[in-house]
Amino acid sequence: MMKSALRALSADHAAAWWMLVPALVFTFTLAVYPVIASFILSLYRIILSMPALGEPFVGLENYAELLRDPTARQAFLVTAGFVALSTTLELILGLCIALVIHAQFPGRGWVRAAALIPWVIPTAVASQMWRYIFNDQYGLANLLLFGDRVAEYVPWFASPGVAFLIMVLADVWKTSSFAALLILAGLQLIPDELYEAARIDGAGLWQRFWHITLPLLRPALLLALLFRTMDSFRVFDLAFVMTQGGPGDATQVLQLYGYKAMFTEGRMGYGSAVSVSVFLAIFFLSLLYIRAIGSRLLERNA
Amino acid sequence: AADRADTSGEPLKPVTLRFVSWKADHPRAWDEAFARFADSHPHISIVRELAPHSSTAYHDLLTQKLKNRDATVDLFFMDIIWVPEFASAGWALPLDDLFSPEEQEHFLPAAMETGRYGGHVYGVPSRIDSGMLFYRADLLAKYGFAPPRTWAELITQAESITRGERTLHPALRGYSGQFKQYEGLVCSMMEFVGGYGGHLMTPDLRHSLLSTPATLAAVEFVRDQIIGHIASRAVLTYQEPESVVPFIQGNAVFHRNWPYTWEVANDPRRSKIAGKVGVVPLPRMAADRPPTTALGGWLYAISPFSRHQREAWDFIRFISSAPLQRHFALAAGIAPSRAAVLQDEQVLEANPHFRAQLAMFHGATSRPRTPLYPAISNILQRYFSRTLAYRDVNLRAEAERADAQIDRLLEIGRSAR
Amino acid sequence: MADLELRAISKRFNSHAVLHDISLKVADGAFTILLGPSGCGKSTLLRVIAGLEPQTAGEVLIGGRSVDALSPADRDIAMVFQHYALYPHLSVRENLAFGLAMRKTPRNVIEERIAETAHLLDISPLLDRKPKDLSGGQRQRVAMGRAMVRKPKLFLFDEPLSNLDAQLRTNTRIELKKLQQRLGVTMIYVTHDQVEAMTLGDVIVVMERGRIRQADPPHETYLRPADPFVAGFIGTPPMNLWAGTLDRRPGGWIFRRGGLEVPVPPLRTDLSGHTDADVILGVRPEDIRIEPTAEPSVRLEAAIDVSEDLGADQILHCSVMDERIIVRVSQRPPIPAGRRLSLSVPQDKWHLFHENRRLN
Amino acid sequence: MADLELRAISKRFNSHAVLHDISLKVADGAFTILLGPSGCGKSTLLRVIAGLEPQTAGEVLIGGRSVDALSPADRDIAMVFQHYALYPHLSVRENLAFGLAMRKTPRNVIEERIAETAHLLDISPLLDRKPKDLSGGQRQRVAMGRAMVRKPKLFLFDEPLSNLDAQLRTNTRIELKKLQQRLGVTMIYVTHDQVEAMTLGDVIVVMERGRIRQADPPHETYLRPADPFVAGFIGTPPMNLWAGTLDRRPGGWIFRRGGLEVPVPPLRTDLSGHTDADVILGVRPEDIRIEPTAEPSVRLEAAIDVSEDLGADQILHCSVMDERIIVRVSQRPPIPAGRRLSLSVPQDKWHLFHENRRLN
Amino acid sequence: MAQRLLLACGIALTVAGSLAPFLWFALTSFKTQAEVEAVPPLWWPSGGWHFYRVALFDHHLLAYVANSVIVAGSTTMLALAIGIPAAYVLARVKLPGKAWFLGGLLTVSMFPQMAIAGPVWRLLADVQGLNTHWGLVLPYVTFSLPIVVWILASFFRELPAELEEAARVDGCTTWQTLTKIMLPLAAPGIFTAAILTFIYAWNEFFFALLILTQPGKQTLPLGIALFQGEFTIPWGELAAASVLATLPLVLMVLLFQRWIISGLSAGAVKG
Ligand SMILES: Nc1ncnc2c1ncn2[C@@H]1O[C@H](COP(=O)(O)OP(=O)(O)OP(=O)(O)O)[C@@H](O)[C@H]1O
Ligand SMILES: Nc1ncnc2c1ncn2[C@@H]1O[C@H](COP(=O)(O)OP(=O)(O)OP(=O)(O)O)[C@@H](O)[C@H]1O
Ligand SMILES: [Mg+2]
Ligand SMILES: [Mg+2]
Repeated sequence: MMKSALRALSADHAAAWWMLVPALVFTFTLAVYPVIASFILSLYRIILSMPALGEPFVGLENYAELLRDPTARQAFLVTAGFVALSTTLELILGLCIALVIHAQFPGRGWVRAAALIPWVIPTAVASQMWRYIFNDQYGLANLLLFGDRVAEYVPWFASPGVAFLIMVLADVWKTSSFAALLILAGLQLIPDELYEAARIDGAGLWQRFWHITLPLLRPALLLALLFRTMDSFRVFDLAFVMTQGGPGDATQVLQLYGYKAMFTEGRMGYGSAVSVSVFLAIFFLSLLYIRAIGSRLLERNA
Repeated sequence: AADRADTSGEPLKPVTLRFVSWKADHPRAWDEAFARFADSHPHISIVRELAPHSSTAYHDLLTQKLKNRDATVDLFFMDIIWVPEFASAGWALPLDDLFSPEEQEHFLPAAMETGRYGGHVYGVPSRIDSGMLFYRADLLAKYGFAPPRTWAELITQAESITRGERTLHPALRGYSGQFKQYEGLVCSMMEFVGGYGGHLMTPDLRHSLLSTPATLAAVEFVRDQIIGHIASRAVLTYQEPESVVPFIQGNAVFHRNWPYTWEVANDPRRSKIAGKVGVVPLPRMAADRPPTTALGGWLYAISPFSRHQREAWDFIRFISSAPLQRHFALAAGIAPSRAAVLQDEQVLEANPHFRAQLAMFHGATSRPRTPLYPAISNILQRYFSRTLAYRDVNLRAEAERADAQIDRLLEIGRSAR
Repeated sequence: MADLELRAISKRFNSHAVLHDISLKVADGAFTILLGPSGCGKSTLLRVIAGLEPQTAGEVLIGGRSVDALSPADRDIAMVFQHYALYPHLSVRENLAFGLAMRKTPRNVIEERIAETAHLLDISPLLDRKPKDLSGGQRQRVAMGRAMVRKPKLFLFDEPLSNLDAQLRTNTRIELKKLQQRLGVTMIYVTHDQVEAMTLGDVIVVMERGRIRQADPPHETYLRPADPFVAGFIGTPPMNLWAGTLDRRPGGWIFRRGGLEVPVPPLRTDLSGHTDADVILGVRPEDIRIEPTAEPSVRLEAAIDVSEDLGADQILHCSVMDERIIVRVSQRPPIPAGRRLSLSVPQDKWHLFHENRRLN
Repeated sequence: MADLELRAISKRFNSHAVLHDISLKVADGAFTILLGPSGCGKSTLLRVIAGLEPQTAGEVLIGGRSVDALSPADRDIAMVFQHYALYPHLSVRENLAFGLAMRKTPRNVIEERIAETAHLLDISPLLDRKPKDLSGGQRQRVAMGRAMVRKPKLFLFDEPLSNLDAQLRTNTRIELKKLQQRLGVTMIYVTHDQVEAMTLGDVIVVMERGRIRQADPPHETYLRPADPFVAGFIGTPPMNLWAGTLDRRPGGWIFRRGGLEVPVPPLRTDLSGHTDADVILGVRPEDIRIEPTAEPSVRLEAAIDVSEDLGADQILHCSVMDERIIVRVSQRPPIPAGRRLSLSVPQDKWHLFHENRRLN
Repeated sequence: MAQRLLLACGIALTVAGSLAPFLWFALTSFKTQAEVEAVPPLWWPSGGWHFYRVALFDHHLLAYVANSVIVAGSTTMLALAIGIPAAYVLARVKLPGKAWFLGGLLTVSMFPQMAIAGPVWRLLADVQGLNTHWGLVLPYVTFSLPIVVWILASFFRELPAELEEAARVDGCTTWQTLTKIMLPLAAPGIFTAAILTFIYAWNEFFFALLILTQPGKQTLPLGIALFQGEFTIPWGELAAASVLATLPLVLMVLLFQRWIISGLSAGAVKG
């Protein structure tokens, strides 16, 4: 009896599995397998322009190379700096935007739409746009700062620090609204009753923000933080279009470095080692993410 | 076209060739060339695939196709600097069987040399190309200067002209060139290194020479005398398209660029200085040193994975023939790689600067010719860009570090069985 | 402690009028219930009193002074919310301290007050827990504590018991009543639960669609509902209400509906002009007897359509000359459906309404 | 139509056991109520019967045949859900047709059945509306219609009335009862509303924590609860229950708790060995009289602590020698708190339990 | 009062900060060549539609647009076709190991493109997928699946379980329940997921750069990143092309702002 009941049920389970199969196939062939393949590639020395070298197995030598390579170190520092700076700014700005578009006012829909627009603009477009705005001769930035005092115009991208900051600015401009969306969702979960209770308790605007909004927004902020961290680790388009990594490697981010190693220099093994390292960095961050927030999500889904 | 196919007797199978090139500088001249080819070879149609202008982006795209043994690429423009890499990787067809020695003799030997590697010929030179110095003939005349022969002269001239024009023309700078972190930076810097008599690498390609005095001096010179002095710091962000703008806008006295700039600078629709432009070989570091310039240029090459290598060769023969080179010289100002065409009276009359160019071309130095060049170039770009952009880096330490990186790469390259 | 006065309060949300001309006096120390169907404006009125929502017109006075210009914090009130609105990220102690801290009360006073309140409400052992680790009843008490710790003039409650289960609700209700009696504070209490209203309130304010229908002590509201709405709203099962006309007969007034004629009790109002007037006659199911009574009463012959046995009581759904009437009896063994009965309704148990006013 | 039999059904979710060894027979055409506190497993049991949830052990038989291997669709049952679960994107007609269409019933048969059902439930005018355009009561009827249109053997209801307001709930309850009597179908009905349970069911199955505590007709359940849980669960206010010990006295058995001694009624069970046994004594609040009665009864002297006036009834919270006792009376004017009363409880109204079993 | 002032400032800054940079770029697209290269720059354009004509006809922008539409459109369709059943199962059916699957999927969305670029490229080369639109669609689908599944799963989870049980009692299989009952009800969620996928595919750069080397096949972001003039950087044309590339998305945001916001918040926080 029990067996047949189980069978009726497992027929359903079988159907369910079949419905997962396409997604599984995609995920495995185009995400999981490639990562594994990348790892395997990273254990070989493969230089496409020199087939005469063969493809010797070199173990972890590519990784040792990576650790020795000052450029790789620089790329890692640039990326880490970029991640830290851009996510911090995005979170702060995103919180401000979220607070604004959470408020009730006529025309809120339009303001929300306006806030979303940077997020939908293709990064390639945004990169060109910022490159133009910070152009040394006919850029808006110079116009705003110096008007027609042409001789004072600043070649922004020529200074390594400034070029890096422009890349951060472009990213902050483009993705703060995404952070704002996540934070907005968090804001919407805070019941109005709490604010009313606080008002009756005598808390002013700032106190309500500090004592109610901020602590209760923590999960949403954490979520936004980790989403953004992981996404900004993958920065590529901005550097590729705006600076190609220069000047002096100031905007040389990991993905661009890996891309160059693999596709410009044809060093497949070494490039794979770079990409596996980026992957591992992000993977550990995402573990952190799952621990911090995901466990709660997973419980709900279990 | 159909009747011609008939008259040729035996009908030829129609073939489509895919030709990877950059977006043409002079579309009309090229369209005309293709039209002529279509007339004489009705069975071959050419599909042009336009790749990015930037040499690096073009390289990445093309090598991706070739790595993939993409049979849809039949022939392509090959930067002279890729020859060792493509030859070693097997991405360019050796042309020895097709390109007879007699025919090779019609080309300038130095140009032919750019297409050779390891005893084989891989490309047919389409033009001669090397860095040149363009200048504002009107301004030099106004201040009574002759075109500079040395960098010291150039700097003095630039300084006095910009000083003199300051009130009238505050945006005027002395010099514009290419110093962004990209392939062109290696060319630009190599010209200065050569000027000091230095080299990027030992001739046997075993060691990098960035920390030799000549090379260090070149970097110091550019850092201290050019960028931020006669040139705006903006040159650190310039590739060719950006660097030409201040010049044709009338905001730079001197400009280093490739020969095609002559056309742009003299096009009144684009340029505010049309007709006021002069061109000379790049200055020397000292009067007693030879002039140096970076060797550039593009070769026609055939993909070993093409199924229509014969037809591709037919096209190359046609497009690099004397009449066509004449056509390009006259219609587009492209300096011919055939000695005879370059000396053609009519050609020289239309392009007086070809003389200077030929002179330059013979003294031009090639960038290191190794299959590992893309990787080495990236290291060189980083090194030069860092040392130019950060004024306070320890130059020698950076140079030694880059040397070590390059040597390590070269060592790996030698580990071939 | 203070009395509260509302003077002609109106409230509209955009064009949607929610409160109409509400006037009410609440004596110092009184326990006042706002009762009414969902959406009638109870919460809105409470929020106007609290200052969380500005009124469109009218005036709110607490302790005799107008508070319209004061923020909620300055009105010296406390509010207990339906879902308690405890700060989830703060411990019970911090929840209690919050309002005092915001008012810059000295640390030691805060400690003292918390201890006192916690003792009173028996939540001392819970002080270091977070709200999520409390049961429903405990949360409710913490919410009360948060209100009490500030010793405000006026307590406002918005359905504070509606999230508790039946048992707990009964207990808390009784405790709340005791507490109020002991502290002698003024409380305004919103509910739509009749039992709470009847048992807790000194005064029940029955509201409907933004208007006050009756404001009287509970027993008065039950015994002498002011209009048919209140009559039908208070009591389970609800009062039997029949629409009909009034007729003058030699012996007095008669209510008539179809074939049914009922002599009505002496009226307070002079009905001289009301012959043929449309009136509503009502009688509570529990006021109908199935045994003959000694009192002067009206007799009705009825047939039982459905008989529902609730254990302690029985609900008889009967018809009297095509009119439906519900009767509540406590009878064992239960009377089965189908039986005919002779119902008697004591004269003084009839309720008669005309144009929304009580006639008797 | 068919009878239903459950044989030793158990259900666990992972390691959490929700149903323990449930056995039950439901006669053909019977209206059976599953009643119990929230979380006791009522819905789970219903879903096991429907086949929506496989049981961990045991067997379900419908019409004498095991249906364990059958999918919900093949068990020939219909289910009415708490929130009705009408397909919101389909019209009422399509909602009714859906189940039949899934079974490939011919078009004309479907039409016929829909017309018939709609007529029966008086929803014909609604057939082309979407669920969102229906009132709560109408939705409820459509949900019933969707169940009936397939003419299944067995109807399963999961708290179908809990989303209606009080008035509508009473009406629908009565209609439902009539409908079941007319169609003579077998129904299993989950509720935690006592009134529904008492009035609708032929049999009430009282559940607690995954076990059946009693399965009897309603009046039996009310009059003779099988154990203290059922005794306390059925009836509002709940039965007064005192834990104490049993003692033999010359005149018979005595219940003793603290200073309180109550002579208990004749027992059905032989109590020879039970001297000093721990027992529970119960009496319903409505069974306690405040006037002397003629029947043989126990008298208790009580003081009123709190007196709650509900209008029709009064709930007196009293103490009898430190023990609390709740009394329900219908008395006008209400008796105020503080008064002393002499309570009398008829001998046969006592309930006595020992180790979860009824003694009398 | 202070609060209202603060809000007004916030609104002004949000709108200005979001729109101003792009508006400047848009203004540029209406300038003449001389105005574009003017130093100092000019505020007001007088060039009309010239750059748009050049961008559209000389730079074959329409071909890029067509490619982007094809790629983004097919990505959206395929991601939904695959994501919907998966999301449904993950939201509704009790399966052992489901939590792991969801967690894994989420991790995939975090993969750096670089980490899989090489092998994906080789894989596509092996199946002749380079320089084809479908070759690009495959990785796009992979990368948009997580967000699609995540959003839809949270949508499905919000739908009452009773409905499905009603459908099962009425005789539906899992598949029929999905198609006949759940899909029509989840339409808003599907719509949100579709918009987000479309935006992602429309904007993606890395894989497009990697996979599409043939200009006739390239998508808009690539066209814009590799935009080139004859000798100088054609800022006017570039601006015009950028405006054209962005316009569809801007329209989408204006029209569907509500869905995007609710969908993202549902997917993200309620998860
Ligand atoms: N902020 C608001 N904007 C617009 N209308 C509102 C607002 N708050 C309440 N209303 C409307 O005012 C009316 C009264 O609402 P209120 O909350 O006071 O009712 P209530 O009596 O408390 O009902 P309940 O018993 O359901 O809580 C309702 O019709 C409601 O829709
Ligand atoms: N799918 C499930 N997984 C795990 N536990 C469950 C599941 N469904 C029900 N339970 C648990 O089984 C117990 C009984 O649940 P059930 O829904 O049957 O109660 P119920 O008697 O219907 O309660 P209510 O009156 O609140 O509807 C509860 O403790 C519940 O938490
Ligand atoms: Mg309310
Ligand atoms: Mg249930």
